[in-house]
Amino acid sequence: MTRTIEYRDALNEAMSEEMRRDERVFLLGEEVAEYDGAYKVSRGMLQEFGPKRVVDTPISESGFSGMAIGAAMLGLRPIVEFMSWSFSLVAADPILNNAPKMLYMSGGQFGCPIVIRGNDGAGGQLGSTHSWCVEGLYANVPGMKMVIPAFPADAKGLLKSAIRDDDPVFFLESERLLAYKDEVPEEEYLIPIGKALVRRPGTDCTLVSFGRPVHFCLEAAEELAREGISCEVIDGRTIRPLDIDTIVQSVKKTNYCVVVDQSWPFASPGAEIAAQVHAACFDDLDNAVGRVHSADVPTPYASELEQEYLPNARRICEAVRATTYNA
Amino acid sequence: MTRTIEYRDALNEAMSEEMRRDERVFLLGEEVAEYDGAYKVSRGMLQEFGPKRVVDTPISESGFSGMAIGAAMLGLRPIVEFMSWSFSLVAADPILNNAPKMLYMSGGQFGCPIVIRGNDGAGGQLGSTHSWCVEGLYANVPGMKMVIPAFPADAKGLLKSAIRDDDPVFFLESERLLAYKDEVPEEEYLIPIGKALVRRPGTDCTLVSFGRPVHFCLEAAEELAREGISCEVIDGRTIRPLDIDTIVQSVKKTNYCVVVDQSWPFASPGAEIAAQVHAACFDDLDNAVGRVHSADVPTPYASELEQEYLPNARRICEAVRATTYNA
Amino acid sequence: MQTAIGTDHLDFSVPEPRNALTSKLGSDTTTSWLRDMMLIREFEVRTMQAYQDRKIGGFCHVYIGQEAVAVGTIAALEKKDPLVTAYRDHGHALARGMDPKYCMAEMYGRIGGCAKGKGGSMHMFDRINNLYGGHGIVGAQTPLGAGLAFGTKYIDEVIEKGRSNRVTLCFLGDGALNQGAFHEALNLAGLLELPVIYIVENNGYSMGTAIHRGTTMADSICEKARGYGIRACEIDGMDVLNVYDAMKPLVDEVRETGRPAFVDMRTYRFKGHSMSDPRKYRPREEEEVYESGDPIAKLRDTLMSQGAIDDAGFKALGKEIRLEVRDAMKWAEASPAPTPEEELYRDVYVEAWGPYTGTTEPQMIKECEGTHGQDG
Amino acid sequence: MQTAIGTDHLDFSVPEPRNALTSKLGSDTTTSWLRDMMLIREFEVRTMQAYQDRKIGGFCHVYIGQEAVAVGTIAALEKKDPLVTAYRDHGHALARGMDPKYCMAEMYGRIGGCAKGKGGSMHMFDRINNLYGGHGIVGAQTPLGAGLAFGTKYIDEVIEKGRSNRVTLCFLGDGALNQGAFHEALNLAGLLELPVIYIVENNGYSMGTAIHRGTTMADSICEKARGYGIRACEIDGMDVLNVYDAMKPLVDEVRETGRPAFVDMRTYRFKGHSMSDPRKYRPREEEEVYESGDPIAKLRDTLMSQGAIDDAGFKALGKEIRLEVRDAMKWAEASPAPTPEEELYRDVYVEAWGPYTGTTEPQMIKECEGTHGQDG
Ligand SMILES: Cc1ncc(C[n+]2csc(CCOP(=O)(O)OP(=O)(O)O)c2C)c(N)n1
Ligand SMILES: Cc1ncc(C[n+]2csc(CCOP(=O)(O)OP(=O)(O)O)c2C)c(N)n1
Ligand SMILES: [Mg+2]
Ligand SMILES: [Mg+2]
Repeated sequence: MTRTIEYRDALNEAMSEEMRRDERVFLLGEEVAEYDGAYKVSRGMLQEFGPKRVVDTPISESGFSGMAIGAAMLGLRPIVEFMSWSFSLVAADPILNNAPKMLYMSGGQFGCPIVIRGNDGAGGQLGSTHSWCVEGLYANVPGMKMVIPAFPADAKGLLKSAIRDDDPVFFLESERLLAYKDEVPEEEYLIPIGKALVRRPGTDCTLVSFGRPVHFCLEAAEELAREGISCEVIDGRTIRPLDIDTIVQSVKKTNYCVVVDQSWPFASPGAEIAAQVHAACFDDLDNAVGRVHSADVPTPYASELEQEYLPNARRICEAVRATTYNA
Repeated sequence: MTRTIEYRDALNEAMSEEMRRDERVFLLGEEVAEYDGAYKVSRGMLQEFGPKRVVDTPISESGFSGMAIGAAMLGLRPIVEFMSWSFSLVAADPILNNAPKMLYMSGGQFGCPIVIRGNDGAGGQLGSTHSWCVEGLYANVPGMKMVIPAFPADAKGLLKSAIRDDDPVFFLESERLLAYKDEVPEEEYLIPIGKALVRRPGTDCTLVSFGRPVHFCLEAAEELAREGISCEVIDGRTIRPLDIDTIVQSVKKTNYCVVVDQSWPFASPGAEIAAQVHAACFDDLDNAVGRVHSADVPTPYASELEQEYLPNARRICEAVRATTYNA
Repeated sequence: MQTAIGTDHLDFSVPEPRNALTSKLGSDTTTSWLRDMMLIREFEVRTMQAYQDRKIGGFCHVYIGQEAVAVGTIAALEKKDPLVTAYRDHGHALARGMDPKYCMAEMYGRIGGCAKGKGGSMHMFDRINNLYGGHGIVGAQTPLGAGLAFGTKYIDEVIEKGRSNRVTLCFLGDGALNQGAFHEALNLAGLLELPVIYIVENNGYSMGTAIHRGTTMADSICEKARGYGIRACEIDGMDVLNVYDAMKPLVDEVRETGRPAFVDMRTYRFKGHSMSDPRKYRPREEEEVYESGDPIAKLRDTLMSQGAIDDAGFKALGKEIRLEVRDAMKWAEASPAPTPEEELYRDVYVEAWGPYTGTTEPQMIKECEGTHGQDG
Repeated sequence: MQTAIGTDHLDFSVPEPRNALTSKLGSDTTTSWLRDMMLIREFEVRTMQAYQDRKIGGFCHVYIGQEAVAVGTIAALEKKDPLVTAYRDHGHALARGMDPKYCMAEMYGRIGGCAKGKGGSMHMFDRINNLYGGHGIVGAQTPLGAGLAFGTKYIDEVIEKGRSNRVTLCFLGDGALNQGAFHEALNLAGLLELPVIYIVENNGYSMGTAIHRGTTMADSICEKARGYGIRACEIDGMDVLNVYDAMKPLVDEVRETGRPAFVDMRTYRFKGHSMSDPRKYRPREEEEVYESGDPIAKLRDTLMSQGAIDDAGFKALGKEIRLEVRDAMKWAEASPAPTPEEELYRDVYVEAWGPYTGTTEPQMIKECEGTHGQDG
């Protein structure tokens, strides 16, 4: 049985179900309790679970994420909500120097089963300080997993897996997808971390993406299909671990690949995928891997600039045409 | 005229010369004044320039780097010393959200001519929290330049250019190189930011690196030469802007390329270079670009683990042999 | 064991009775403050409408209710004194002298905006008026404020070989009290003796969080400043005459001594946190109490009782301002959008290389340069 | 305008005269503290030698001079109470009960180390003894301390449905007072009423920086805690009996009330900041004054005057400890280095996938499990 619900409600269900299932799970962050969440993701949770398990915090990202890490060392399973991952920069030290390294530094004694989640990437015209794609910054760091779902059903199934995961998980949502409605199973299910999905099968070019730009890729594939270019769209779903096998399998078939990554180009997950695809498909590729990113500039406010700054269907189509021109 | 001086003294000369030349330049950071610098890079500078221009700060990286950015907005030219770039994580917000974006956000009104410098990468057995290669994290961000010199003469010439640069420059030194002695010209000179250098010419494989691992590459090239493999070693010197032209020119000649980057592999500058080389040399490469990085794990303390964790000559030789096996 | 030194010497109480200074200023000045506050109010009312009409995007935080703070504090400054603030920044920009048309055009995302439409509502910059930005990350401006004070002092003393003679104002919300960066900045300001005044615009809420739910010692946040040896005082921020009366001697003293200060400025935002806030977290009665102390009505009544303005004059002023803001909106509307070809890769680096095309001055700077000097 | 509430109610003064509690404990206990302090001292002396001999790498910060702090505070705890500290952590590990051989082997970078040689001197962890690590980034442990207190309270109340009954000790250096994270942690502790005691090991210096050069209100840092409504007191940390006497009621009270506290623990490090510090920043005379108040000599003299130990007994104790540390070093030396094949990719993730090989317990845990219970 499935019903159609919003991405935000899928997140809410995931957290609520896991909190019912496991008393070690709790939620903390700015405005998560009495305000029902700045984006209403935690609506009703204070009512159900009470203020000891749904905890409002001051604007102290470094303090409260560090606090959650301390609690996780005791075996608890905190979910930290950042109103936006853009605000995680003030907490870079605890989330990068503590959470992903605790297990290693302690020689296996203390794990850190924490989930850190919130909006990632551009919202609508939020400007330079509020539009971080932290996958471009943080994906470099070993010791954590990074999940970035594009659809409500994935958001729910992956968040449940993240909460049950014994390792720290950075869970990247998108403000622009919170109201996106789609089918979500009613019964309990989990989606494993580390498995990509072919969202649309195709034969001529592999489009690899993750998070919000998956939707742009599907849009572009639709348009390209009308031109006779059949794209296989892969939704990576998780960045760490990266399901390179699914990508390589597709590229070996299509012989062309374009990576679409909403972060800045330089030293990004997109660069990593391009490099890995080149290495794994050296004899299969008929042209270099194409790359579509946000423009290599701070995020502009003005709508006209922001639209052109972001990866969009038009830019993806152009990249696919340029990549497959010799097909 | 040249003389042989240590890397740390080359840095000291660069700062001192520029401070003599331009009163807007000043130095601040932990222990830079009365202690002569935790690593003695600023030895004697307090004496010459006094406490108003060589300023000891508390252990407040976020506070004092933000303070320096405010001063830079007034047109001053602060040099911020981080004892280690590992401690810059607590200052990630000012250095990433303010410095590189101020010009854009203000529509061209306020630049931020700041230099942030300090030790980057592993020292000797400093463990997980103290061994960050921040090029792996920060290189993704537009709006700043990133310089990473491997030799004393470059350290001096590039630091002088960085101080005169109108844009923010992240300047990555290495604790392991501070005592490295080499020839440095006596007369005034500048080395432009954004120009790579062929450190050793060769014909069979291009080795691209930057910072400390350039030395490992030269070591490896020596060994490989004995086996009859002639490596061309390119010292990138700056990561942003990346001098891709010099690299591509070499690869078009050698048809093989191995990138050696001390940061973690995933979404690193090494990944970026591999992706760009693949794209620019698609028809020239006789094999996929090889990559040597630090192991994808937190930095271990034990010497045996750390040695194997870091890129080293042995691992570079192995990568070159594996990459050129079909030559 | 040592005995505590105590912090009594750090109390800074407003030395003179209300209106002692403002009564000497003459009604031209105080009437101009009324005008400034009315301009901000009208501007913000129209901003809300424009946001509703989707002319303005992103996050947008209006200043309605807090007008006396920006106007009263900035009046106590000299033009050369730098100012930096958070994202609720339209009021500061206007009070500092930015023409409303550049401010509105910025929110419209137009090339005529103060930042060519690149910054948006939260990031207002004005080099000519020494406004070093609105800043979107809570607390981020507080080390910058220390840096502006460090910088002016450095320029005045090291480069100009004179005496430090500028005062920096750094505004923050009460929510920023809980960011570590602010505490590092206070310690630096105290330690390095920086001429900066931190003004907490204490409107009692950070988004939906009442101050006592997010901040310890919520009733006496001056204690926090005292922990850094910084003098602190509370000021009623709903009365512009009072704000000026309290701020002027404080600014003078900081200019003289070169040492920092901290102000717990009690105020209230009449509207929601941002345009999407239903304000369920506070009772309507509380809002009404504050609304009855509207800072604009208060000054109007004072000026009327002094005979400085009459009903007709007040109405005329209101009309003049409505026209001014309407013109600003028209101007903004008429200003073209920045084009990706021209602007996307500009202002990333001062230098032009690769795709980056260097930097250019916004229209505001070109138009105003010459009419105002850098040092007012 | 509101009047300040004042902070007098936040003073927490050591309620009873010196030795009131310790005199009741009996000399077995106090003699065991002497032993603990002597063990730390001998361990650190040998650590310095081993560092000179290049058996130990990386940064290494010894605890000599501060022994009374770790021993006296930890004696006031129950075993179940969590503890977290900074990088100067050998003393805390030993005082908490870690066998010196695991601690030394960690610094030797051997598989027998408490963290299999992966952490090093700055990162000592001991799950069985509830030591949640030494932490290398200044201040980083302070939010963790709040989290441990949050966590024990959560477990005791939400999961066990009982009363919160554990107290967390979080140690920090005086230099960490200037890190923002610490202030965020204090505010959280005060706001959420967390049973954590922040103990500033105030040895007067952070590296070469005397406290007054880096920290405002250096003579009364308790003021900083009061800004968060947190009770604070100063304790002379050079006398272990005094430390216990002051800490025990404080720990009891925090356990009872569940509210945080702050201690300005006055101490001194007899050696340099780390192994490479020539200590040019402080006069030899200052060092001599403190050395004459050596905490070990002080307790020895007290115990001798009480007849609890005599000269021969003291010598025998010294010999026993020297042998114990020598054995620890031998054990460490004999422990093999971790091999890259076995350990490089282990403990990165709990899960085993790709190159990662899951996680394993260090030898210490395997050997001690069963001998100590988690809740002591
Ligand atoms: C570091 C950070 N965390 C969270 C936010 C989101 N945020 C924006 S404004 C705000 C509330 C700030 O309240 P306050 O400082 O009192 O200012 P006011 O809105 O009352 O003017 C929050 C939580 C942010 N911008 N930056
Ligand atoms: C964030 C950060 N900045 C700088 C350092 C380098 N550092 C290590 S210890 C230290 C001094 C700390 O002094 P204090 O807190 O007083 O502790 P003590 O050494 O006296 O025990 C510094 C600056 C660090 N580890 N972390
Ligand atoms: Mg507020
Ligand atoms: Mg200290």
